[in-house]
Amino acid sequence: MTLQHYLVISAILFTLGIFAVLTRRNAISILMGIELILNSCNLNFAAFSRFMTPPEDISGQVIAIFGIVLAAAEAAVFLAIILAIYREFGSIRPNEVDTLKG
Amino acid sequence: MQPLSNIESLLYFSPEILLVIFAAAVVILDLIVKDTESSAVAHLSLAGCICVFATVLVTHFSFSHEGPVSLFLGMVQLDVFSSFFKVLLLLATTATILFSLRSEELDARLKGEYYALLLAITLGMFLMASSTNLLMIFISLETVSLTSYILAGFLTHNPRSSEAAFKYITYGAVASGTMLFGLSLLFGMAGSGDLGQISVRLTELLAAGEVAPLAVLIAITFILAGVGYKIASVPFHMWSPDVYEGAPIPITAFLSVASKSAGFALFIRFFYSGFGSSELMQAVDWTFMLAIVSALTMTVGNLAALPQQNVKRLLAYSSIAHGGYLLMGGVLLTPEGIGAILFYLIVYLFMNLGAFHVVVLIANEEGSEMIEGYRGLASRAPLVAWAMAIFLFSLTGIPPFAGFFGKWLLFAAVLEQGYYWLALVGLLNSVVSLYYYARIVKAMFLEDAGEETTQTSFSTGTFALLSVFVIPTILIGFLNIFYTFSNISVPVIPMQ
Amino acid sequence: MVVPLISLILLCPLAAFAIFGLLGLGNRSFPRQDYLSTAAMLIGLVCSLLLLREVVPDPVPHTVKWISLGGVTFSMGFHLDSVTVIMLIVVTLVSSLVHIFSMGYMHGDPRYPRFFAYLSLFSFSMLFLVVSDNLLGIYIGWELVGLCSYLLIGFWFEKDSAANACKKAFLTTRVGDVGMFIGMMMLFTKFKTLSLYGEGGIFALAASLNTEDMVWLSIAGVLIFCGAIGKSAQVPLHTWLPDAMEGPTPVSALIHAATMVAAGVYLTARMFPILTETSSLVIAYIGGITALIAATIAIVRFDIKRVLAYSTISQLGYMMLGIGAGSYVAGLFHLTTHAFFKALLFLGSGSVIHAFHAMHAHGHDDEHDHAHDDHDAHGNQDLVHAHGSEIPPDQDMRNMGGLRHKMPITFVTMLIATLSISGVPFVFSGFWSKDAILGGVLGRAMEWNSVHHYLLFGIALFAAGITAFYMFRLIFMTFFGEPRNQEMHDMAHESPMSMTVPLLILAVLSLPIVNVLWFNENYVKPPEQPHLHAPQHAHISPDIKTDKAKMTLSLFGISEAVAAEEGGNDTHGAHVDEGHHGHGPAHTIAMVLSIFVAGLGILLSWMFYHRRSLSAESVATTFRPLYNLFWHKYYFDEFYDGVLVALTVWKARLFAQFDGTIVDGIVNGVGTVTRDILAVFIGIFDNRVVDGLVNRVAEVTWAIGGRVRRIQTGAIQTYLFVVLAGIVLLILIFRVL
Amino acid sequence: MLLSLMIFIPLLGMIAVLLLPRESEELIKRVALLFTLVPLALAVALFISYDRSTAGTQYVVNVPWIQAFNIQYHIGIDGLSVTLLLLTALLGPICVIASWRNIEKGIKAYMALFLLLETGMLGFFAALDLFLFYVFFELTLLPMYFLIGIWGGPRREYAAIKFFLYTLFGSVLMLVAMIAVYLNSGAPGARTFDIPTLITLASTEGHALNNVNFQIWVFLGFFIGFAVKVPIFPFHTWLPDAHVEAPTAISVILAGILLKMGTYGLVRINMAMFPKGLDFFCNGIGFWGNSLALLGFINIVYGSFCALAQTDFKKLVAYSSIGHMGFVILGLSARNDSGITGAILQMFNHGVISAMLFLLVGVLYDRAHHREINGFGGLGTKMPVYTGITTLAFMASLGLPGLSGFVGEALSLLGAYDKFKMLTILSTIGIVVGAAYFLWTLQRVFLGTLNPKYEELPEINGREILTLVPLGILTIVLGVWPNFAIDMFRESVTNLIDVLHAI
Repeated sequence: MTLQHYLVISAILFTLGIFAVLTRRNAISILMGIELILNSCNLNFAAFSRFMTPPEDISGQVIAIFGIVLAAAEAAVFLAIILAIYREFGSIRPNEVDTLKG
Repeated sequence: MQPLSNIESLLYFSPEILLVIFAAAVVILDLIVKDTESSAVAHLSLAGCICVFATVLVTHFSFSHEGPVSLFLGMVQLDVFSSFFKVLLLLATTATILFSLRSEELDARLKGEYYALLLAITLGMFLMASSTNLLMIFISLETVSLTSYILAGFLTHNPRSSEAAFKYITYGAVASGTMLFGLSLLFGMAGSGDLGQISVRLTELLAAGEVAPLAVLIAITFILAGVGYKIASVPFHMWSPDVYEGAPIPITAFLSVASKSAGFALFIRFFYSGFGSSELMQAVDWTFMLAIVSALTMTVGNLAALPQQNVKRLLAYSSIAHGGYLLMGGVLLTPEGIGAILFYLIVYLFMNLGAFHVVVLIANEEGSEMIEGYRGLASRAPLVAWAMAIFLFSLTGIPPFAGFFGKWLLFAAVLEQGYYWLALVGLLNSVVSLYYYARIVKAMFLEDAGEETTQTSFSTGTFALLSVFVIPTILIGFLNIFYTFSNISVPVIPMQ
Repeated sequence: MVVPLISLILLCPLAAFAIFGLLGLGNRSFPRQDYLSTAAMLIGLVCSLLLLREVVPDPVPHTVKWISLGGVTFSMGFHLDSVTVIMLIVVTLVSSLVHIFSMGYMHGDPRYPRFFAYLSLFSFSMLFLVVSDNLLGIYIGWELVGLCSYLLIGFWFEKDSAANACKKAFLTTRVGDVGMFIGMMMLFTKFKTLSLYGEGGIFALAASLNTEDMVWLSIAGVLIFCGAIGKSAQVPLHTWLPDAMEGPTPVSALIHAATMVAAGVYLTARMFPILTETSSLVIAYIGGITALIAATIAIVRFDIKRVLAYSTISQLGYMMLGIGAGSYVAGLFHLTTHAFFKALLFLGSGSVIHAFHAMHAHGHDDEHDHAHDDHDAHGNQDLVHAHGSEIPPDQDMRNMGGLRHKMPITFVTMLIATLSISGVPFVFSGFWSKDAILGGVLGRAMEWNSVHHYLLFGIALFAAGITAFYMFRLIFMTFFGEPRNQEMHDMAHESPMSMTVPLLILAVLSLPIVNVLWFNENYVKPPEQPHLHAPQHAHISPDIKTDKAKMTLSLFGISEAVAAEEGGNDTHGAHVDEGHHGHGPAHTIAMVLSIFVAGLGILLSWMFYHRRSLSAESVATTFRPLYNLFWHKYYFDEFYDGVLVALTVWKARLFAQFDGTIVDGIVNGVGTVTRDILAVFIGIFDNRVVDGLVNRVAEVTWAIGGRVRRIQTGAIQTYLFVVLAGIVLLILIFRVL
Repeated sequence: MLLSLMIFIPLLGMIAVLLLPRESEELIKRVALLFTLVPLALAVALFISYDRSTAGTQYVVNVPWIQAFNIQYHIGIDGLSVTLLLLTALLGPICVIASWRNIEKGIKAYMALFLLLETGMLGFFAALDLFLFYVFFELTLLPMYFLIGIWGGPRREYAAIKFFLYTLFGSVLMLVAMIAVYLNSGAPGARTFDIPTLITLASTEGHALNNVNFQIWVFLGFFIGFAVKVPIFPFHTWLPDAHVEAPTAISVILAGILLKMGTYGLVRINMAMFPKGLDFFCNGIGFWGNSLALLGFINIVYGSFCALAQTDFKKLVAYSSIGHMGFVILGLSARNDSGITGAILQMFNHGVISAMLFLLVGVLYDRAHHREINGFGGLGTKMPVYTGITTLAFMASLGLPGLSGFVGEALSLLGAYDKFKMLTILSTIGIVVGAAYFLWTLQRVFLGTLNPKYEELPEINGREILTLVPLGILTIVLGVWPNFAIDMFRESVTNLIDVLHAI
């Protein structure tokens, strides 16, 4: 497995994430898309840190770990807000949440 | 300069630590105080801000003679640049807390969380202003974002607020995700997280041709998405009108000033010390990209503001436009440019917060954020009306108000670098902007209140606070010390 | 001694007016303004008589720096030569008499004091014009007299006819003045000065011009003359003068007969040294044509004042002709004589009108009756004036007749004046002056053998005949025959002393006693005309000066005249020297002819209007087209109002339209184009945002609003798409660069 | 010091007025009057003690202000500015008196704004530092906007914003030009806004400011900025609206002073600082060489004809101003002493005369409550004094010799004919048309039979006469003895011409 493999995979993940975010008609799926994006980044960091930096330098992995933590926090906030949305709008379809516009 | 170890750093880090302590104290106090009406929490956080303010000054003046100090093994840096922004941000926070005290839309039961979050977000912004490492940059950015998502949606049982929060987080998450991807690429190319080393390595690699400029460009653009979303620059601005309209007014004010300033702090430090070296510029002329972005930002912001009827939303667009003006300074890579940005940020802080303060007052009085609500204000509350007029004309950039001097510095800096077209776009934009600002003035002064012309009376505290914003808006331009900010840029301008 | 005297002459009337003006601020007025003004005028008269002896052969102008710039300076000053003095005397004299006359005529008018104040202001301006030694000064006086004429014609401004007339007078003359101003600009640009006399003066500098500048100089001369055309009511700018008769009759006597209108002649005479043969010829022709046209029109008028007005125009034409034909002295001579007898005629007619007023109502308020019989007060208040307004009954000669018994003094004095203007030999001044002109023209014709001048002589002669005819027509219709309007006739009465005395004085002045002034050869010297050369083909007529002719002349003191002309002409320089001996026989011939035509004219008019052996009506019918032409005053007014004025107004309206629509429109147009080119984003930035924000605020705002809504759909995923699109675009921007 | 006092005393007055209670209106008016009278007194002192024998600036105050850009608070007066300064100081109290009765609401704010406006105008004419100059230039904008917008006529909002936008548009271009001049004025650190210094730099061979193309572009930038104010066709469309809507006193200021700010700027900056740029626009060669004179000509003829077509008394006067400013432009484009002197005189005289005209229109409007020219008629019998004064003003305005209007016009024409023969001759059309519309108005309003509607029209009162008399006296004095004014600026003009011909 070379760096390229990791990069390709992460690129695919990223694109999938973006795709999900743009197309899904459900807030939860959008959240999943976001998670995909973040994870693709984490993968990048880990891979780069493994291949591009001296073995003793693990800053890349550290960043990846922080990334995971932050992703978790973000997911929590996101879900909380989705709850609020559901309470107010009775739906979690993003295209129905569009009272603010123009 | 050797980065200090974690233990040594703590002393230099005292402002941030103090912020954390006060945030915690606020939560605890909120648990103790049962009476939902008391504003003890707010006052505690105010006290916190003041203490932190003092500490910031102390740390700055006691350590600045050592030049920039790198803390926590190069994670953050304490220098005049960060101190400047810390002061700026604290002012914004203080003002926001005062607004929140007067604002009647906030849920009294959730004060504790509210103020705690405010202090937390301030902490995040402190870090944004001073971080020098990809990791730290990302963490600080996320801290600010997450807290601001919550604050934007703070009005429970208000659909607009929730919608604002939802859009904000979705947008923010994608943007920061994109940015993180860019950061990872950067990390991969440079093999290090430290901005200084990244700059050096990238330069070498580009010189050696081991890295394709396109890769660097993509990385930069992805990162720009994250930063641009913080400073609401086209095309990453679209969240801001909706969020500003939906969020509680004090938060809108805070976001439009503080988070924009923090965004610029990050942007300047990151782009200047990361990609500022001349060799890198030759490979990837990202400043040109920024110039276009800035021109677009101000134009779109102003034109979109024209038809707005909701003053909050109007000010949201206007703050987008001002983001555009500020970016002009960022294009230049010169101390003058940065000096202009910093100056303008200070001015912008006062005039924009002032305007929002008036919005708060009117919202309390009229229960309306629409321009109609301002009709005949001059006859009902002349002082408030005049203050608002001053803020708006200052935002337009008309002498003798500070806004003019801010614009003047920016345009001078831009013209000096020969970006005539950019300056012209900016100036024409300020003409356009006059129109929508004048619409509010027109409503306040030139239109009659209609049937009821009852004298609305405000507390002396209100006027005191108002004057706190008015006086600087008038005076700053005439004071010499404010024109010396270009020195502050020293730590972030790369050695050519 | 000169300066204080002149200053006194100028300051007295000015002071008289100033007092009125100052008191006027408080809406009060000095109780005896009339005495004040009259006294001022009399002082002026005395001073000018004193000045007679101050005249020196080559006077030095007394100047002060008026406007001094870095480079050039404009000076103001007096130039006192014989002509000036004579003009001063004429003006002050006539003015004083008119003042006195007005005390009776204007008695009881509600704005009585104001009238005298205006008269004083006028006198000041006129005198200032006369004495000033530079074009700028002349121009200033020139415009000021214009103003006074405006104020005085419009003195009874309740009459719309008067209101129109005064405006018309001011505007018409102003057209001429602009020409004059352009001429001044030409002279100034060339000579860097506007003062006429002295070393650095225009005349001195112009004398040194060489032949290739002649065209330029001619143009300048004619342009300056334009001013005279306007003021002296020469064709084609003569139409204002008849309408000016709307003013009170004393005003017509003073301003529109004796002084202001003569100012044009005076100016032309002042410009004499820079006249080239071209410009002289132009002047002569305009003069001649004017003389003829006006005379013919006068034949068919019935309004007694209008007849006099046209006769004034034609007489002014004579003077111009004289000066244009090079007989400087004759022209000015006619000016003075005309001043007196024409003033007399007007005052006489005034006396008649005054007599008829009695029947209308008592006192003078009835002057305002015209206001009442005016059709709609605001109807014809248009820049296109209404004129030929119906003749007021008390001025209509068809209502008069047989007045000679009722008002003998008036009759006698007017008769004298009429004889004088008709050129009846030899005891009337008018004869001498007119003959001097005719002789001069004929002389120039013979001496140069130029067709032009022969033609002009013919015209002048013919006009002289007509003059005699219509003047006697006036006399016969007014004073002889049976009263046509009995009850008016019964009411008529001789005017009070204050009015008859001036008539008598003027009557005396219409006798050839003023000639003395002119024919003292070392008194009036015609200035040289360095640029006036006899044309090559001019064959110098042989010396046919006969003692007989000489003797005939000397009989009646005209010998001085010839001597004067010669004395003057001696200074002309060799090229014309011999030629001038032609004057002897020229004068004789002219005299004989003029006496003949005058007699003929009088005879005809006697047969038409007194003995009625010929019927004017039948002649009118036989020559219908010609009659119409005269009756409609050659359609000048119709032309001006129908074409010029209408055109101006139309253009003005057009411009206003243009201003409203096009100018803003252009800006907006630019805006539209911009929008179409840069579609979505910048499209919102329609130029109307910059300018027409100013105009179509609402609509544009909404247009933009719609566009913005299209961008900012509330759907979050659109936003995200924009983000991604933005990133891609930004990267692309780079790759294409 | 005297000068600074003069400039900032009205500002003190504003503060004083603001401190007064809004109920005590009489007191407010008195205080405002006092604080406008003091500058007038100072102006008189200035006029007396001003040294007419030198072209240099006098009463100079020069203290550093913003060192970072070495912007100075540098004020001083030379012949050009002193005349306009006097005019401003004179019109100040007159306008306060003129507003004594006919401002109903918010007299406090009105007076405060007016005093601020006066400070702006005085400062503008005294400023010798480009930046200060610009700041004062803009400072007049805000009060004007409110004064028109709040106390104006029915369409005041529209007029106010139109005025504001036009001027701002012009002044941003001016700002660019200004910064360009600053940046080219020397090496970083050695740059300056000091107008005298810049003028010398611009005339030194080889200096960046001396470059022809640079001067042409910068000239344009400033020119548009000032052209809007003057106003020069086609930037004039704001003027009629602003005038018609503004209250009397403000129209007076607008016509009397603000228009002059434009022409003053043209002389002070465009001509003195960019002689080469100026040369390009009026050297008489080709289209561009005649463009400036052409604009002057267009202003004259166009303004006059538009005036001829108006039926609104105030609009007519407004358009006549456009016409008269044309003479200023024409005179300036001649670049010789009679032309420039004429132009400056015309500035001053038009200030006086148009002030009179607007005051007179105001008098009529206060009585009849409309300005429709055709709606009047025969007022001459009812209000003779008013008629007399109006006639004086009209005659002065249509350039009757003996009154001040003539001298300026005549001199500028005489000067201009030297350079632009055809254009000048065509411009004389303006003289005739000018006479036409004024006399026509005179006839429609005052002559003819009295319109029965106005049987009871009261005569002009003492207060109104008080505002008019000083101006009337000036009109006559300057018409009779122009040197009275010319002495003030003869040297300056000579100096300016030397600069212009140095290129």
